[in-house]
Amino acid sequence: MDFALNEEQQFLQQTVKDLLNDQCSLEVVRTDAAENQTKNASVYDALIQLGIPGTLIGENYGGVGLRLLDAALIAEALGGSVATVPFIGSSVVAPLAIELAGSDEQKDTWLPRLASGEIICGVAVGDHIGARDNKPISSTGAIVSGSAMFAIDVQDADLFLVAAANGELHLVEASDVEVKRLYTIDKTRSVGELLFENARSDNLASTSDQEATLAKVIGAGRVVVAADTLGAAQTMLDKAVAYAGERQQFKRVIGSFQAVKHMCAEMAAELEPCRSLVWYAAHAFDAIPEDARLTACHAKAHLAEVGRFVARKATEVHGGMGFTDLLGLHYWFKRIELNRQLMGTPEFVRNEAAKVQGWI
Amino acid sequence: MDFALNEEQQFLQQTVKDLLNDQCSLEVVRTDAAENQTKNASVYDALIQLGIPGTLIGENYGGVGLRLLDAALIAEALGGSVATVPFIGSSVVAPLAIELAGSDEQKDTWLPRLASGEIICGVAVGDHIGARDNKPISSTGAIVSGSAMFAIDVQDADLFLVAAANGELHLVEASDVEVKRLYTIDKTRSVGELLFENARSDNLASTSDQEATLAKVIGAGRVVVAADTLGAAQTMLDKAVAYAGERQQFKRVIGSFQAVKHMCAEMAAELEPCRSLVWYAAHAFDAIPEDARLTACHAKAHLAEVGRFVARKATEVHGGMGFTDLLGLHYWFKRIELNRQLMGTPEFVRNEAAKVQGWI
Amino acid sequence: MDLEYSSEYQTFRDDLREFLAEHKHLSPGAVAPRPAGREEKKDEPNPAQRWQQLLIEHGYAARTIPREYGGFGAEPDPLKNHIIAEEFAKARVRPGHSGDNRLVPTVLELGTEEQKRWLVPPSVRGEMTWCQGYSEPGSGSDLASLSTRAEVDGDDFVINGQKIWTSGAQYADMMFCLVRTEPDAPKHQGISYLVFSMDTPGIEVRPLVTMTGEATFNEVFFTDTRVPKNQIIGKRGEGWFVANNTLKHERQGLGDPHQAENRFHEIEALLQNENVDGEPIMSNPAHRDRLLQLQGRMLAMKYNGMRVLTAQRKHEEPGLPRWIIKLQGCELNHQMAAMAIDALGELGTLYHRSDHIRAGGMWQQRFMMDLGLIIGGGTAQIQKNMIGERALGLPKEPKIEDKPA
Amino acid sequence: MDLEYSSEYQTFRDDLREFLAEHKHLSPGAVAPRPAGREEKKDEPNPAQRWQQLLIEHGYAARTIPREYGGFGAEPDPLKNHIIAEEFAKARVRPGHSGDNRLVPTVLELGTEEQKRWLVPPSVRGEMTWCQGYSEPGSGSDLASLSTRAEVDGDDFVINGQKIWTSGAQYADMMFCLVRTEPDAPKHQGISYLVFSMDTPGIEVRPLVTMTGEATFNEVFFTDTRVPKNQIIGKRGEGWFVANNTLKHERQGLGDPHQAENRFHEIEALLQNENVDGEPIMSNPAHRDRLLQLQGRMLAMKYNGMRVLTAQRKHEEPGLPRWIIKLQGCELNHQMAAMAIDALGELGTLYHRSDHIRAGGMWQQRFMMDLGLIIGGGTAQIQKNMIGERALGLPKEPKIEDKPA
Repeated sequence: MDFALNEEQQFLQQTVKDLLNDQCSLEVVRTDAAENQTKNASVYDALIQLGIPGTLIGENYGGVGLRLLDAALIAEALGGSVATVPFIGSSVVAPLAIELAGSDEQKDTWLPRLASGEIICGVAVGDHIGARDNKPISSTGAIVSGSAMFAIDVQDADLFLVAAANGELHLVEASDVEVKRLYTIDKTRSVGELLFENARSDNLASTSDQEATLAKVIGAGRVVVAADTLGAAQTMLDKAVAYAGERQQFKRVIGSFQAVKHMCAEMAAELEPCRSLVWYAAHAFDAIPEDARLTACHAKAHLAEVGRFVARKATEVHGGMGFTDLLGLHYWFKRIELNRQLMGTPEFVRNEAAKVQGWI
Repeated sequence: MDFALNEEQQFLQQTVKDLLNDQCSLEVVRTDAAENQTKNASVYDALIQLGIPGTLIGENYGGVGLRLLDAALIAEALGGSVATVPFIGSSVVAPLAIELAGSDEQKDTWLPRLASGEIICGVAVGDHIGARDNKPISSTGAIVSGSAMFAIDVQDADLFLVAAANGELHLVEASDVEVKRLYTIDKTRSVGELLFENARSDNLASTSDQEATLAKVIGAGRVVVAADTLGAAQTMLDKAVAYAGERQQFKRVIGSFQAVKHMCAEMAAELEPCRSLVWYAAHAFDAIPEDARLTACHAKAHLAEVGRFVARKATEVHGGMGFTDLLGLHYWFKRIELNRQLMGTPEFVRNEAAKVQGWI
Repeated sequence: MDLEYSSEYQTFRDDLREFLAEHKHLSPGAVAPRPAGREEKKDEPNPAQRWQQLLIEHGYAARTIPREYGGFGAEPDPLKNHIIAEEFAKARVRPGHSGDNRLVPTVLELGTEEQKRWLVPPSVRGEMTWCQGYSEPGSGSDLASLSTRAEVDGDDFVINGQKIWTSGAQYADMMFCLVRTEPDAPKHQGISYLVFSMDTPGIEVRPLVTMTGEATFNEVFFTDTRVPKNQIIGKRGEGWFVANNTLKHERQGLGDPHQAENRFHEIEALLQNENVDGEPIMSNPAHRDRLLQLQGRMLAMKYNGMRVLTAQRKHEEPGLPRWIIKLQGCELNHQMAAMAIDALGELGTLYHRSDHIRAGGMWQQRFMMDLGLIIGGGTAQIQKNMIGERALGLPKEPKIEDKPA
Repeated sequence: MDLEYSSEYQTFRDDLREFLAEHKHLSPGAVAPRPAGREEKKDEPNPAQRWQQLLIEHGYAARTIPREYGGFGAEPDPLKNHIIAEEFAKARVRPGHSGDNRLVPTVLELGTEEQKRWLVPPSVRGEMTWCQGYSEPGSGSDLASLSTRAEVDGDDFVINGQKIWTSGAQYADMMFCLVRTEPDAPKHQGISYLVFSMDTPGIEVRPLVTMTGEATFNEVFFTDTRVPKNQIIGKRGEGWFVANNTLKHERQGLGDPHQAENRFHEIEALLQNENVDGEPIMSNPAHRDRLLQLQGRMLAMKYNGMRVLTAQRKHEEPGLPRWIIKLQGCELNHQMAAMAIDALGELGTLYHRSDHIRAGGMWQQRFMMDLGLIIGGGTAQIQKNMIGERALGLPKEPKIEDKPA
């Protein structure tokens, strides 16, 4: 029994964190945001050098062959630096779906190119997570029509994974998709609306139960979104603690006031168990299938609640400065708020958790 | 526009408070609780001298002819002293029901005796507030059968008002009812199970819409329960503030620590607006019928939530002492907890509020 | 308890409605347009100023400002103020003002006759607009520790330092400002309250962008800014006490219960009109129960506001019901915005005029602005200190020391 | 990350299961019976003591206590402790003990050889039971301000004063107790740690009834109670540091995540089995969503507990994950009890063996006991101070002064 990260995992996460501290500073994020850039080419190139896009892709396809827990650790680092790069869709949900439901030919075609970072794959699963304003995706064989809201990792995407309303999983090349960017509060992430009009698709039909596959990859997505929130919230807490230890008012460091100290303590007390929840949910995907779907729902929902709490309290600890653009704290705040609603809102996934347990 | 108590109302409430401070001290409540006594004869006699049982009964029937706001102010005082006397059932719901739905003969028979305190009337409306373990009350003309849980003011009751499942309102004399006392956490209040087996009843059938009458008197009951919670919570807050201003730890009065001061401030900030909500809901019953039912639901539900918050935080401010029997704080804590569930739980009454507004 | 309005007030309201129906077309737009830059508006009265003048003549603006200083000269009557606010809001007509609700009462109470004549009439006419120079980067909750200095040089104060959170600094004609004039005095006794033109040489205004993405505030930098010595309100070193007058007026404005009620009804409509999988969100019991809990809080705050208004009308100190308004009101608004965002789900995150956006992203903007209001004008923590100490009588924290900053 | 148990632990678990199956019938009841009064149990080993002896022989009790002091003498292994706790709970068999998990480790670490031989073996055998004399009416959160005095008179300390919150004082053979022996020293340096028999003349035990209606605790009064000078653990004036050893052990026991999980499943069953208007409460979406929110919190705490256990197994300091357990665990339990009460509605208020009562009123009792635990053993406010200062490194409050009490 060893509920802990091993050395390789710690090293992996630290490597990504170091890279991001070095190359994806707040100034970089600020510039990207000002330019409406959600994919920073040089940061993404550096991540490609580390093999990050291939984290979950088998070595036989040129990937690293790691597991969802590793991907969650990477996502935590990305959230911690509000990094402006694709990951959750293109490097988690899409390769997992192809791996699980693709034919050998489909795998041969797409996985090596995803692993190498040569292509980016946007992901749209809106019809299965209670999204609004969709025109449900219909599919007839290898033709797909409809529209999908809040597809992720759409900027510069060459390929799109789209879940049809009937649960089928389709790959559609960019040339057959109209992509309308959606602008959210979070300027570090790429989301958009996809419009398909009799688009030619490559149906990932090698499995008999596409809906189970879909549920599984959505679960993986949820865990990784939760990990992203964990990282973002941890950064906000760290910044709040640091600020509380420096800022003086009434001739005292404000962290010596119980009101401020207790806000920090409450944040830490809420957030720290979330780390274990994310680890467990990711590990369950990898090794404890009977717990995977339920814990993915809970990781997503609970991190949404705790993330919002931390985002708000960390801002309050910073006083007026937290409310300005000067410290850039709001990039984390907004990433947490976007994560809250992605891949199923907390209300939606809790309801799904009730179904998973047969309560309804 | 005058959203305030007038002098008579302030005087009325102060008179009841003074009486209770004088005659219904914590020691009296303690003794009553030890003896399973939920109707203190001498306190009740003193209240009879003030005319309290007849608060809502017209002067032509020997009552004082006041209004629900006055009754709420009395309930607040009773809650503030965790007084061991009947009121909500016998002096609010029952007389209102007789007044609204009774024939002249029924009024002549019962109201003067209720006003004078000669008789006590227990009240059972369980079938209409989501109560459990009832055997629904059936009625055929002047015969009633079934059982009703959580009837209030049952100790020494001579008469019972019972709402049948079909919405009819029946008066049944004690000789025709089997009363089983129920023991709750709150030793200051009388609740019981009523068993009717082909009991002879006096049907309050003079109105064509008994269900509307029933809804109305349940609303009045809810406002008065909310007022009782308001009074109990205010006492807990007052005791917490006093304790925080006296108790020393670390060579400081604990109320000078932000942690304790802010708990007190949060209690006050939550509780004070509740006073206005209770006033408005009571006044709406008296004068703004279109708002009455909704605001009664909200007063009941919101006071349940705030009451629990204050009960818990006030106990925490007292530290270990709050957890002991020594200060008797728990009598207020438990009264608030019982009030929470009486006359419809917060979840139930919020759902009713949704129906009242046509949301469902 | 009587929630009817007496005939005096009913008549007042009827007259106002009639006035609005008749003159509404003269109003310069329902919502105040962003003022033009300072330099552009020096000519003759613009439509906003003419509208203000009309309102003053009828007693719907600057009501309680004495006539000799350009106001209507009525006795204070909170209920009439309330009716005015309600009716203008209902008619969606731009209300008038009283010059500046922080500066003008302060000058009237503590200024010299000369200062009153200089500052009040143009302010009331809308020809002289104001911004507030209080907060500094180093002094937020501990405002009295401010360090912007004003040293005497001949007939002038010479100001050096920096202010922050100055809303409207880029448009205002004038600033009222706290500066430290006696650096050796205890911190509350070394402050003076100055007024001066924003055109004074040595003032630089830089916009301060907030998390909403907009520059609602500014930073203002002073470099050897010279202000004549007679432009002080009150005595040297008494600025802290002069300023508390201003703060008192500002605090009352926050957390208006009608605003919360209006927001609530907007969310109610949102839940009824937005659908998920073909069902209105209102049919989702988790969202509905949350809405109902907010409704309970909102109603409690609304009635609490009526109670405060009644007390003010009777010239009574409202006490606790007033002390809690900022803390509870801002929190309630923030919670309501959060509820709206969550009900919208992913759509609730849209911003920047995105396709599919609902209500222009208003709920996100409010969610952030309300958090700013929870922090600004006395953080929630400072509010709780005040409630604990001033309303409940709990002791202050023991002081560490209290020497000059 | 590997949640499988290695073969060593699997074997350990299998052996334990086999042991329990074989010997379960010897256990003196699943739940510890209320101990008899002190005077009644002085004869030969009772069933509980024989059971304890059997467990020690097999290494399922007093595992890490050295053999020469009556224990099993194994190396510390938190995972085996965890397995023992889990299997005994699953089998509903009364577990063993290690004497007293506060006193025994303290004596082993800081006692003299003579004290170890005197105190540890009978404690481990269950023949010498303990109660703790720390808190006083005047010193709760500020424990170090305690004022029970022990003055030297000849070869004895003579104790006068009062303790409170002493659970088990009416049954215990012995007390370990903090007393002030150097009244002129700074408050943390004037305290000594004494052990003595509860039969010592001058001790009066009075039951302390709590809000649950039961006397879970006692007050203990000392009047010229004489304790030989050699019954001190550690040096005179060092009792505070000796006691911190004890507190450390106690704190770990609170907020067991398995307990929270078990409670959660009880509530889940309750919502499925109780009906309102013919529908199970689980079909009420407001209750269900609340249950799901609690499940998320519960799971997070459960896995956090696994993480702490892993760290302890590796002899690493778990840090923050451990610091937060008491605060979050007690709160979670309290919230779960509240949820169960609310799901039961009016029935949830029944108590005192009332008709119609559910689960014997357990949820009300837990609701109150959990509030007591939130307060006791370091209030939630003290916990937050500790998390802020020790785990996050924020500065302490400036001290007012620190002279002897």
